[in-house]
Amino acid sequence: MKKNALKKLLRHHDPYDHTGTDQWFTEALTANAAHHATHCASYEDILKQFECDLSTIQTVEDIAQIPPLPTVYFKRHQMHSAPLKKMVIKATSSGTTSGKKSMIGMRYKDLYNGFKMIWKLFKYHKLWSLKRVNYFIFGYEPTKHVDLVNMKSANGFTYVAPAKKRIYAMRWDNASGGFKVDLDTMKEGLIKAAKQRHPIRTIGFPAYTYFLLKAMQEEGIALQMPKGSLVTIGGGWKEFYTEAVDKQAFYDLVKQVLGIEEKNIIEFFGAVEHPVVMPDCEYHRIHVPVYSRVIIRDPETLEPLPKKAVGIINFLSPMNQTTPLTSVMTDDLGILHEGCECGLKAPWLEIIGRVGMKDIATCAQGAETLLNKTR
Amino acid sequence: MKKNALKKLLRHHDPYDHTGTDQWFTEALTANAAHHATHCASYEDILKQFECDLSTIQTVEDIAQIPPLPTVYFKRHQMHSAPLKKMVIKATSSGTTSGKKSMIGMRYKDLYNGFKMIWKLFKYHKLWSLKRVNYFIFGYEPTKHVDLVNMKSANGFTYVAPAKKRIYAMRWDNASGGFKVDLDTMKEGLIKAAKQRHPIRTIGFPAYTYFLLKAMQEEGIALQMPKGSLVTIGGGWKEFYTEAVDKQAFYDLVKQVLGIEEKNIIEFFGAVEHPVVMPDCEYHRIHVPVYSRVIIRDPETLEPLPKKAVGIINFLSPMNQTTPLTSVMTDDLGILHEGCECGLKAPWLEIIGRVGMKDIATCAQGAETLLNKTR
Amino acid sequence: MILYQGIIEENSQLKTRLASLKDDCYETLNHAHPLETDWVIQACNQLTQKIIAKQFDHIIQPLLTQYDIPEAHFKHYLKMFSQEALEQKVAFELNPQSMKTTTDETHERKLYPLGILFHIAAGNIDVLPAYSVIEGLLAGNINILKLPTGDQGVSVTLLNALIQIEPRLKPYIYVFDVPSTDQETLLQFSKIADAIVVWGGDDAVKAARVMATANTKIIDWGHKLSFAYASLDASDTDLKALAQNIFSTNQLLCSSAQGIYVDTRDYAELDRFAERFFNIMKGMHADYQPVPLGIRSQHTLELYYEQIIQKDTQKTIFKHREFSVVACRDQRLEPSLLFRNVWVKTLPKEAIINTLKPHKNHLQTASILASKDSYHSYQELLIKAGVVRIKAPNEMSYTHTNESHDGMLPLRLYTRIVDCVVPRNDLNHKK
Amino acid sequence: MILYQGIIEENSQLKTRLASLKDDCYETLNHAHPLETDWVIQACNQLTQKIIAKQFDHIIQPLLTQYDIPEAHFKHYLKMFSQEALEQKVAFELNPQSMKTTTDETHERKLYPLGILFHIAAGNIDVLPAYSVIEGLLAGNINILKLPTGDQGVSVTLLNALIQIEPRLKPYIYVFDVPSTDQETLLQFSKIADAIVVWGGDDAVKAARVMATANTKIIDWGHKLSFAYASLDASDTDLKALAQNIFSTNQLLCSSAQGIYVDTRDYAELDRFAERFFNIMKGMHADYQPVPLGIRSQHTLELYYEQIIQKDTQKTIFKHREFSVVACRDQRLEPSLLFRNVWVKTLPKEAIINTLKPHKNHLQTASILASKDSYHSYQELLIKAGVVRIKAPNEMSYTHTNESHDGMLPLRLYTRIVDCVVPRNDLNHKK
Repeated sequence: MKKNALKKLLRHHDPYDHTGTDQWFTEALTANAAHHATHCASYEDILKQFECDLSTIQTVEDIAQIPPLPTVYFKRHQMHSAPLKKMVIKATSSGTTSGKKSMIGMRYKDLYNGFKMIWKLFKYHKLWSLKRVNYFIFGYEPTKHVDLVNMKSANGFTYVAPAKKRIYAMRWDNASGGFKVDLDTMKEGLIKAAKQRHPIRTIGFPAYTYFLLKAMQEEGIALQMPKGSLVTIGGGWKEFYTEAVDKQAFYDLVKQVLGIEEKNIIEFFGAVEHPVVMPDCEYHRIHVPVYSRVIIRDPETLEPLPKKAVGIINFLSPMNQTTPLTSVMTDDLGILHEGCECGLKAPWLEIIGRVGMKDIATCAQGAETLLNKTR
Repeated sequence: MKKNALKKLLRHHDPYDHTGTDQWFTEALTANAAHHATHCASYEDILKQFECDLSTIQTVEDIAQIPPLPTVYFKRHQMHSAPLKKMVIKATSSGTTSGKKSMIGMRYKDLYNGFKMIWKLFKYHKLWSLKRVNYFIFGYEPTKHVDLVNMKSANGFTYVAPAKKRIYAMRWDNASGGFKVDLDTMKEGLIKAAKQRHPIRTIGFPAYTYFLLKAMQEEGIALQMPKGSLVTIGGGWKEFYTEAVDKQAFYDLVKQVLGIEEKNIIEFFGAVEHPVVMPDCEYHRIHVPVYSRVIIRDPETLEPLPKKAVGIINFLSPMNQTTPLTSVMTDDLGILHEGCECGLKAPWLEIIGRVGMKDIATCAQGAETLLNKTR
Repeated sequence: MILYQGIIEENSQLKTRLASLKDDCYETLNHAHPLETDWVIQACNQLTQKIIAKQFDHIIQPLLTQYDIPEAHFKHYLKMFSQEALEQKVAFELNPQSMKTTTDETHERKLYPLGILFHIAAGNIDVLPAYSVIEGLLAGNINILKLPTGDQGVSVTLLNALIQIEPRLKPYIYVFDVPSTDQETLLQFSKIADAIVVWGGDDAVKAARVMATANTKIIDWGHKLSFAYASLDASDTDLKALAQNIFSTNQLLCSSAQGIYVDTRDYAELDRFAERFFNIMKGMHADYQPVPLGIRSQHTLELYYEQIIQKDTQKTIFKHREFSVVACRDQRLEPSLLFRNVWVKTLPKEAIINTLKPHKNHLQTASILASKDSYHSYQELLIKAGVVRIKAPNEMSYTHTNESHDGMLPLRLYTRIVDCVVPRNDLNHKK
Repeated sequence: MILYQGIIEENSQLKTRLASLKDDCYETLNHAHPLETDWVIQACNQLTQKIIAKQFDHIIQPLLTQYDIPEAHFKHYLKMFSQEALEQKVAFELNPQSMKTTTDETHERKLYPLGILFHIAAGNIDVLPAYSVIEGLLAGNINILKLPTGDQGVSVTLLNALIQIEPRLKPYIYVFDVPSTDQETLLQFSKIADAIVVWGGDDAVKAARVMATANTKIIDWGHKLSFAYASLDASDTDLKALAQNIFSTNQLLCSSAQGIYVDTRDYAELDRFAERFFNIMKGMHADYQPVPLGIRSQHTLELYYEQIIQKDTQKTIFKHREFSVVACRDQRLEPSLLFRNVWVKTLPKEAIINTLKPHKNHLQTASILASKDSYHSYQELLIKAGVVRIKAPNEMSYTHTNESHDGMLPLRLYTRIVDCVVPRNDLNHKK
């Protein structure tokens, strides 16, 4: 019976209708937790350690009782409810200095459910299209050499509208055995695309997109992309933090260099440890889709906080049955808001930043390394 | 007319008959010097600088007038009487610490003459055979990756008798991109060969041969190789010097481990900068073949010395028409002797050692490097 | 920002300046009046006066706030740059009298600067890069300074202020803002320099060693670890003093206590000790400005993680909103989570050397919290293990007059002794 | 050969001894009586007496012959190990009095050994490895010595003789005969050691830097270059004195003159100067034992090569059977061909710093052959360029009492200053 809850959740017509899906979500979530507890002994141990009795979780208010696993746990332990060989995608999070990476698995079932989720969400955001587009991917060219979730998702995204051409910013270089950034080819491609009738879509790391556009701006390039062109960004917000690019400045830059309006810039918020994609609304707010619930927790006590309070972001989702991502505690601080000019009633998430002081300064030997490890 | 001198020299029936070939040698040598002077401007300059008039060289006593080029010259300068692309073999000498190598070229003509020389010499030493043998090569496996004269000569030598099998001590390793020493395979091969009826021939660096046999001796291995088996060594005497292996100890070791008699151990003396191969006699003396003349020069004045005196070894030969090896001053000290129990009348060469004190000790910075460079 | 012979410039001038740097340094050696220690001392003294007179509050005050440095501490540090303190430092470290040979008049021995120093500064405290240059100047050297990543301009401001006071320092100070990744430029600096003075973590030290040619000296002031050593009968007074160090430095300094080693083998006793220290911290934390929310959140997460894996580690965790004490079951010397998160570990006296000696040059300060009878034997063992400073618990991060730096005298390392024969002509005797 | 706590063993014991080395060193730190400088001094003094009494002639005499060291020089070196000389060395280098702070009784400052030194010896002179260990002992350290390749056993004999005299030195001396290629073993030594003391060429220094972890200090005594600087009016007396250094050291020492820089721009003058020096050498060479035939042959070849390429280099070559002087057209500081082959190059006074400073820490000794009026300005420029010893021409390789080593004091580098608070209990005052 509870298994049907996830199906119902995925079948629900409005991907932002929380009220209408709270119960299904709760049921799907406890079923997901139970599934992992059955197949993954260490997950079961943790439920026990925190005295979490799944049967007492009845309403959406109760889901906070499921002990969240911190992302650092996934980085330091491998934890799966399915054998490795059954996984079709083994996603690893990138960008940690210490080299520690989260290992997240997905099976066909998860992929299929994920597709249903994306179908609904993209439909809502009018991203599906039959018109052929030129893709500019600020990410890695697909290759057998590397296994990065960003690469997979960026490439998968090029099927949302049929591709005329795909140009990658990071291309595999056999000589060096690594990726090389090739922004020149991107630039030339963009200049050419502006003269054609096919819309373009850019995809990928905001930092690279920004660097290229900034360089083009300095060269005095101002293009007008074909109607229907989109700039999509996502997959790695850390770069954005450290470059401290003001979002509005970025939107203005896109408008000036590519002639694409702010409303046609779409950001996707996501995390390797959370199996739900979150496109922003036209006001660039990250509304939580029904496949996910967000709890903001007290930075000192980890107790759930009310709306508008700053705390650690805790994602909950029943979408992955391979790795226990049921309730995941991120390293990010955020605020959950209600009400948005775009009309969506689903709460929206404001990201404040990463825990830990940025550019922390210390001379205690080894501490830098340690701090990096925990980020 | 003079060109015929070299032909006559090569056609002479006795490769150790100096008296009978002195005049042809002298003519061939001056012709060779004239050839290089015509085709290589810097060689012509050197002849001029040393006021060497080739026309005054009439008898073998006069050949000392041709200015010898020190080997260091070939290491620091490229000097050829033919364009590089015409060369079929570009031999480089190995083993210098500083990385400086002599570049010696050979054309088809040189190779052909070289073959005629080897035909005569090997015939004299009864090395040609129609019986198939197992080759154990203490040298490099042939590969496109490296260009070492030792490798080429060792491999070429495996055609002197038809090969049943070839086992190499140094095999190319694709993983590391370099050669790896594999003495175990050699050892097993030798043990196996002792049980077969085909004779063996070992070829190559004396040091490696010695190490392997020593190791086998320590394991108590004593084999009896099939009749007609030969141990041939050569191509790199430096290793022998530093390990200070007494030659007799080496012969005894071969007898003990492989059951091969001392008279079936043949050493080849040679140098990259001298195009003549010198097999030793049954008393292990290096007799100078008619294709070569040796002058021992005063270590202080470079004037020619009489027999029995210690001095720097100067090789003269008309065998190479590509690089001016006409008269080459080696870095070795030696003595020229006359008379040998083997009956050969050709003088024989005793090698004393390399110039420069061995294991020279200094703390003046950079001096080590410098000293290595000149060796 | 670039500071080049008294001129402040944009980073875009790097290439131009790099091209002339070597020649300009050599020109100074050739023709400038050799740098006199007194110029530097007077300039520092005057700058100190100006700072006391609040002329530099616009840069000093934000620093004090950022690093939560009490005004009193700052005043103490400032005193290190007074004429009296610097004169004392030079006299103690260089001790020119000691160079005199009384036994032989045919030889002279004198200290000379190494010549040109290349300082690779670390980013932990913003005045340190300037301090390193001042030490280089006191020893008479030309100084090339690579600013740490994220430098906020304090060093350039201070060094430029010195030049304003004493323009003769101009050709002795060069500051560049080059990223650590620009190895090519760093290699150029190091080729010019007689010595690289490298501050920073192991990676920075190692990188300098790999980069520099053999004829470039490397003087490294690597990151260090400090800790407290306590017997079970440590007094409350001492524990409070230690907590004071931990609260006031946030454990960010090389000399801050990262944790407490306790002379026991008994985990139950260790846990009781940890709880006792936890309670002492609880009684004091209100006196200190709280650490930023981001940091607190990070600790909450880290300790929550520790809680999840507690079955495996058997650690006992005492957590307060603002700080924590964790009693561990291992003896490894390691940095704490910083910002008032203290580890407590067993370390019986007999195991001190074998446990700590492998950390050798990483060790710096220890405070000993013990009664009089055991104090000295602890001290001897800790010193043998490699500790170079034994301090009172509340003074672990307090620098005393004429203290060595990590066991060495910087000015000595920045100079060389030159032995000269007195030529016959001058001596008027000897064959 | 291995010397391990007073036991001489075969190299085959390496693995066994390596396995226990760290624990044995730590055991010494834990329980042995700290090494007293006086033990070392007394032992060295007694050993010196025995050597004077010819008890070690079987190893000493072959060395003197091999390196052509005059008996008088050897006696001079021997004096360096007398009680008086060593006491002077310790007093000068460590100068314990200078550690006393008069201003503050709340703090103590004392010198301690670093702990464990790993000496990587070079093979140039056979007693040097033992000398390095003795310096380590004088500073109170445990010493691990890696013998140079081709070591003939002199170091082990001498160090073992020291132990025979003073058995308390046993746990402070470990000698291993490990080839430089056995990086894994060397790494193990360096992990145990507080500092690597590396002797040898640039490659050895660089290898140590690359090998060592960041918390292992590296103290390098790299190879150096020395030379003479002469004005055209240099006296025959000075030139003869210089030739004496060249003949007697064969230019093999760091302090031997490799060549002569002449204060001129004129090649004709340079050639005349070279010929003059050549003639002076010619008048003296008969007084010295000839160099070995192999070496002479090598020079003959090298100079024959120079003759062939003379068109390009324009060098003027003065060659004698036993020595040579070559007047070059470049200014590069470089080793000579050694064994009495001297280069002569132009180096006008104004170019001294720009030409020599790039060699920075490779520079060691210079002798100045000039009249009184220019002598001091030459000296100042040479020192600024990085030279650390200015010697009389015949005394370039002569070590004076209390001389620094390449500008540094070894015992200082082998020790650390420890700053200790005097605990309240002991002090009986202060809050």
